[in-house]
Amino acid sequence: MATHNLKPQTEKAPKKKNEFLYFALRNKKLQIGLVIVLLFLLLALIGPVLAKNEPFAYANPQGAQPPSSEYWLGTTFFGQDVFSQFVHGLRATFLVGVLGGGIGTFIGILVGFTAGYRGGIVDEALNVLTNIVVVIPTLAVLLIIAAYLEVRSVFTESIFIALTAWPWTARAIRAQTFSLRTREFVDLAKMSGMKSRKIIFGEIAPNMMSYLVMAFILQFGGAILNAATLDFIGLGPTNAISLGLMMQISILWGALQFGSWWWFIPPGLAITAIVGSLYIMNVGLDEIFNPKLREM
Amino acid sequence: MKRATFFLSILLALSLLLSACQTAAEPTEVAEPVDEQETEPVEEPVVEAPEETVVYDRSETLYVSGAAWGPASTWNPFQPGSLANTTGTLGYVYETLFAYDPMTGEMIPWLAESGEWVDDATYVVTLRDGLTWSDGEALTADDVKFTFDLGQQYAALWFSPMWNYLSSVTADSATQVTFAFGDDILYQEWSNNLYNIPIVPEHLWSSKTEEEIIVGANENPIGSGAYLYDTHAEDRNIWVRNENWWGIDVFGTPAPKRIVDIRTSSNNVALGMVTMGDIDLSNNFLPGIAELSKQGYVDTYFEGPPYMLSANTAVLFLNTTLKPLDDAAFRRALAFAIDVPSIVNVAYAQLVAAASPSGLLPSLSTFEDADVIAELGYSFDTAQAQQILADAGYVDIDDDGFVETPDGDPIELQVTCPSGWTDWMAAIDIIASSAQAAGINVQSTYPDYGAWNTELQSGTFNMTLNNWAAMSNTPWTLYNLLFRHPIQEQMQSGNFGRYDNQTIFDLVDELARVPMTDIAGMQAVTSQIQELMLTEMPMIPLWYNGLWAQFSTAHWTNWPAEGNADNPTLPTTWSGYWQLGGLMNLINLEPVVAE
Amino acid sequence: MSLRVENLTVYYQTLHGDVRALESADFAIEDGEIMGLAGESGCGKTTLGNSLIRLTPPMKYIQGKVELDGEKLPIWDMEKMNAFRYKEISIIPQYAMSALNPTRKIGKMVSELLESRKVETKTIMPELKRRLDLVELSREVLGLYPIELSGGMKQRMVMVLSTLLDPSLLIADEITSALDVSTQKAVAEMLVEFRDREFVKSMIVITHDISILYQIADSIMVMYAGQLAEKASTDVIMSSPKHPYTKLLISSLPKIGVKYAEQKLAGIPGKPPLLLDPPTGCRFRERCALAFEKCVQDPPFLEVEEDHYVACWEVFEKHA
Amino acid sequence: MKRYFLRKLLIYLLTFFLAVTIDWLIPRFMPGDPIANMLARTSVNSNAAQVMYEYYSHVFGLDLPIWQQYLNFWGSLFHGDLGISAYLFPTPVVNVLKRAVPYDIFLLVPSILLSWYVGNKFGAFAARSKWLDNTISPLSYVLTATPYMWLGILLAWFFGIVLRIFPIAGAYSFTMRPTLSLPFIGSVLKHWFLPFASLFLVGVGGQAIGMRNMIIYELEADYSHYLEALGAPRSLIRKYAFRNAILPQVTGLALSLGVIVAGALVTEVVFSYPGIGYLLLAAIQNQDYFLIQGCFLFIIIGVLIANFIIDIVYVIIDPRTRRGMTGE
Repeated sequence: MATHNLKPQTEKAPKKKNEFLYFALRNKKLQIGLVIVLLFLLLALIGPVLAKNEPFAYANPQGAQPPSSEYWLGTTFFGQDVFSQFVHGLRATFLVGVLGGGIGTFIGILVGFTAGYRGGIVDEALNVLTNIVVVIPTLAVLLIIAAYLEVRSVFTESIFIALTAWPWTARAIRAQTFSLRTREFVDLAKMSGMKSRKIIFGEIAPNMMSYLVMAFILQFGGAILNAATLDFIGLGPTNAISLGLMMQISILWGALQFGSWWWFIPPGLAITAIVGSLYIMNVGLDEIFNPKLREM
Repeated sequence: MKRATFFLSILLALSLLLSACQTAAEPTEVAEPVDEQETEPVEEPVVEAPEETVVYDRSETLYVSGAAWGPASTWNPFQPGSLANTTGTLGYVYETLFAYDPMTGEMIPWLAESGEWVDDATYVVTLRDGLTWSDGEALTADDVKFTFDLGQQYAALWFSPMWNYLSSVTADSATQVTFAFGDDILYQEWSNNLYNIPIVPEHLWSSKTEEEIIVGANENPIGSGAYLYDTHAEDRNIWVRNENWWGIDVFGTPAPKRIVDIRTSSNNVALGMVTMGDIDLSNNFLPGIAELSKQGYVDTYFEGPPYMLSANTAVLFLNTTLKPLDDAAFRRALAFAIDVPSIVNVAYAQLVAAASPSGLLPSLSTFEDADVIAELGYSFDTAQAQQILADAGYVDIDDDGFVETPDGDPIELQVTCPSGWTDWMAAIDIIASSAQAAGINVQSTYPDYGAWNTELQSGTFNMTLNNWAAMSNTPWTLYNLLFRHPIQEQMQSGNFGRYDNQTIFDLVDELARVPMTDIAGMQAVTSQIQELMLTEMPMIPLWYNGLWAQFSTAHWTNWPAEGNADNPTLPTTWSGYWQLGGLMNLINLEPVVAE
Repeated sequence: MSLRVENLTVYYQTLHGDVRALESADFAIEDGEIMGLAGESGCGKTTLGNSLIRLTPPMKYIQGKVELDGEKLPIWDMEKMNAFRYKEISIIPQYAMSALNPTRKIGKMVSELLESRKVETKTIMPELKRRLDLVELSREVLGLYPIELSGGMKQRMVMVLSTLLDPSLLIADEITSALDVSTQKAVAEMLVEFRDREFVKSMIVITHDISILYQIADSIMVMYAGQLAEKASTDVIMSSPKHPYTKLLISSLPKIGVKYAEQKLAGIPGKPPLLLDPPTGCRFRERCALAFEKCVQDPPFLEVEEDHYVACWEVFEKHA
Repeated sequence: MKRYFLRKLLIYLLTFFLAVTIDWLIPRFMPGDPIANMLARTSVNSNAAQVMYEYYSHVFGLDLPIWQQYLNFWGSLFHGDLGISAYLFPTPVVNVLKRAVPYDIFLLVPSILLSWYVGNKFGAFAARSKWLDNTISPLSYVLTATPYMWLGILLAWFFGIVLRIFPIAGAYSFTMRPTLSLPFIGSVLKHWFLPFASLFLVGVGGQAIGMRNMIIYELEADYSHYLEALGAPRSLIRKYAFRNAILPQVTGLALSLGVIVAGALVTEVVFSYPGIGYLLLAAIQNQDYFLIQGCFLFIIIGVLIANFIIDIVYVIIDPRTRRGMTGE
């Protein structure tokens, strides 16, 4: 620890929360990212209400048409309302993000904590497991699993994404737990004979909140990207619209050749914007939680 | 860091070289038949044709696409249809005794000069003179006998069941073969087989093992046809004209010196290439062709809707083992409820035509009973559908907008098609919504192809689309698919709805036994079948899938088109269509002479 | 007069406001003097040490001037200071264990550093070797990576490196705290040796551990909560400290070698005030038994006896 | 160090075993019947269909008891025999893979190495000043956030459809036969460029970010502060920081391999570039067990080998592990 890792800060432990707020309100990156994500979230929530047509309804007899006052994002080759598909797709995207990201983070935390906290054999075992899952290329597994699932819902998709995405979270958490578990307050807790679960969640977890939040955000983004890829290959949910699926269909139906940019640009753009903002939010948070980066 | 960049460039060059050589060495990579010994390595194309320049001469090369489903893997002419990624194995290389012209409905003598029934149980084929294999050997009656005998020898060959009624094949002379038959001869199947069984050279095939014959890859096929195997890669098969093809004097010389059969990964690739004139003939199903055709980017058979000839019938199979689909009235109501016009106009943007209730292709309209159709036929009519439902006691009890069964059970049916088959997905969406409009709760779902196929064959679906009956010279082909029997655990190739009705089964078998020449006899049976079919509605013919064909006149002209008398053929490269006039099309094409 | 510090004030910038870690420090160090700088952790010792050589954000120069051998040090200017660093003023940091680039052979790192300071490695090599011998490091270490050295070895390596250019002032920050008692002693004695051999003119030895200072320091300066409390020769501080805080410090001085960081001044009730907007006046007064109304004013740091500086109203009263 | 390698090796072996088993399991316990798909559409009467079905099942060894299939799988695996492809029947899977692999090497190796190199340079550059940081970093974040296929689509659309300067499908022109001639190589490169570009760009983003963060971390490390205190110039300090930051970046590369491979899969799909990814998709769509297993195995083995190479490289460049400490 460099000397100027402020003494007052360590002293101000109780004030942590409002300190967080304090920095948060001053961190451009966090704000920009948050705003963008929230905008899309809002769109996902109210969009379907605004949409005049069902995503799959053949609204426009003229087939593919550029954006207009009638169809805000134009229509697909079949005259389906792109806007409607887009907003419904957004919903699916956020759902996957929350479910997949959430579950992934949870597993990661569980494994990471236990490994880091217990150490010894448990650690070794979990470590091996982690390394194995890390090495196996996620998408390849997802492809195969997805390919053989008869009925695929957003939910199952999320689960499988989560099952392959947790390792690096586990690693980060493990490392953190390691360093934390050697701190005095844990020893104290130990001496006062607390249950280890209690120690983990009562003592260590709070000190790692920042990590958990950031881990979740990254998982969230990762899940969205993975889902998009699966959907694009046509292995996503078979009975729901999604941004990836939109891209796939637009390509299959010659959107490129007919120059129907309004069909394949929005979905990808949305994904990029959301995931990008998530990442940038993450940097913001990192700066907030980690004073070292603040000076940069 | 300098080193890094240097190292990198080396690697680049290396991997480039690697893949280039790899592709160059392609043909040697071709699979061996399942057992490893006797590997006759294929000559490197460059070596094989040294005068060949790197870039093919456009003016004598025909680029086609839409026939191959995947990379070429087998040149075995006996391979079942869905494996025939190498279109032309049967057609370019191997030939049949007869061809069939769906335009005129006539059998065209091909290897055979003539063939006739000397009596009810004896069929005599006379071969043309001077038939040769591409290796110079003569093609004789012995080859024909050898080929047909294989069916007797190996049950796993698709045409083997023919031997249930075929009793012997004898080569009377170099050019004459006599087929002797036993009891209940399936004349229809026989005539169908005449233009589907490829004749293979005895002098090369007699040494093959059973496995090689049935499932062998047979690379470097030696046939009698108009084209020779040149080379192939992941995404293309290349054929060169057989300059001493026996047929040149008989039919004329095929125009393209070389045919590059491109396998496009996805429709959009083909679409791009055909609009840019990089592909001369695309048999892919391409969205929006109607539009492009109007704008003159591509040509199609018809100037206006449906633009395409009809290739096969898309039929909605109903699982007749389930309530309420086991009720004929309900099925009929469904037939009226489905909004076929929208399918044609929206899902296909007018690229297809609505199907006749008989399910028969226009080319077989002779076998349609107009009166029966007029009396029992159906068309999109929601009110009518609702009427039928009401009469049959299907009413909406809990007013959720959907009817319940007469005994009050709610109805919820799934209509399926493979996920990713976008045109069909669109179609079943319309089926579902229009059925709902009539008060029948139908939902559309898209399982994966595999899952769908399993449901289809094991009969666990409710309603699903299928179009597996190939274009044919006889209505029997379709009805044989629709009413495939006996009903088994797995229905692999027909009657997926497991409609069990002995009367109609007997009729189909009876039809099979009517000689092809006895048109009236056939019509008698078909009209009975149609009457039963339309009253029972075990499945619902909806529309004709098109013989997708869009072509560019940038490099080749005189394409088949409505009213083009100079080329009355099918503009297709699909497997199984070469004997249906596809090859004649190649002969009729004319290169654009660059001035 | 080697070092003269006048009214030096350095704060830490935090978004809550300034943390007043060093409040108007006035003191001087004679040539050849080893001055110990003592006080509880967080009292500003290190701040003082750093501000003399490497004043980086969030540290903020407020005011005051620093003269070294009569030359004014531009401590507020990272770039200008480079001219003086290493050559005039150098430091053995607290973190000596991790002060060496882990992925460079020590010898290579040294020469790269020297070259960057426009010093011919060749010319200085012999001297370097001599000094390695002096601190009993085999010359092989130059061919090794830091990870291959023990903690003590690294410590000594850093000492040699930091003093290689014979700076006028050396700041030794907590250099013993990471070591076991026996090595502590050795290291401490080396510091003295360095001074005697005039590798360095004068020294500021920052430590928790007064016992060490007792062994090596000529004078001791005690800090409390960012303010100078008292400075005098070691004996005086030990025998007759004046500032109440120093008194407590000395009285509660346990057996040799125990560090204050560990037992939080058991004797003294209460904790030091937060340096974020601290109370004006003597910052010790809350804990001071003798505190009286005057203590609400800032006490100056006055020489009450020869070379004996104190900042305490109570003391002034006495001498008045 | 020995222990370190043995440990790694053990993990890799375990991974391999597990992967192979999963690989073998998944298809067999999921719905769908490859033979049925293969014989679908062959319109012969029911009995004949049955005969054919049995015949083919036998050819594929699917008529054996499960446990025996598993053992045979391992057995033939060690003879480099991955069975026969159903979709490319009767081509042995190995041959199918052999044709695809070069394209993957050709696509992956350059894009990985280049993006790693360039990305690190950029990242280090970004860490120089707030200004650079605020321009380069956001860009990098957007790049990593871009779904591979979307970037691919955009490139294809812009360069392929709008500008018409790059082909958007295949590995070389349809009008050419493979020879080692200039025009052919040119055509190969032209087809290679766009897929390469989309992999490269996304990669650069990720690497840049990684490096940027590492550098900032290293610049705050004790040895950096010490050098500052001794008046060392910024250039030297930054040089050291970069050297130290590179190491975690190497391990980072190993971890990101899986993602990159995944990216390659979809990119190949977008540009119908005949590599493993493209093959795998086709295999899946055609329910080709054996081909799927082959592709998956190949990917696994590839990634494992790559990881191992990286481990070795790491040991070589990092003195701490090289001098006999374990690099964990």
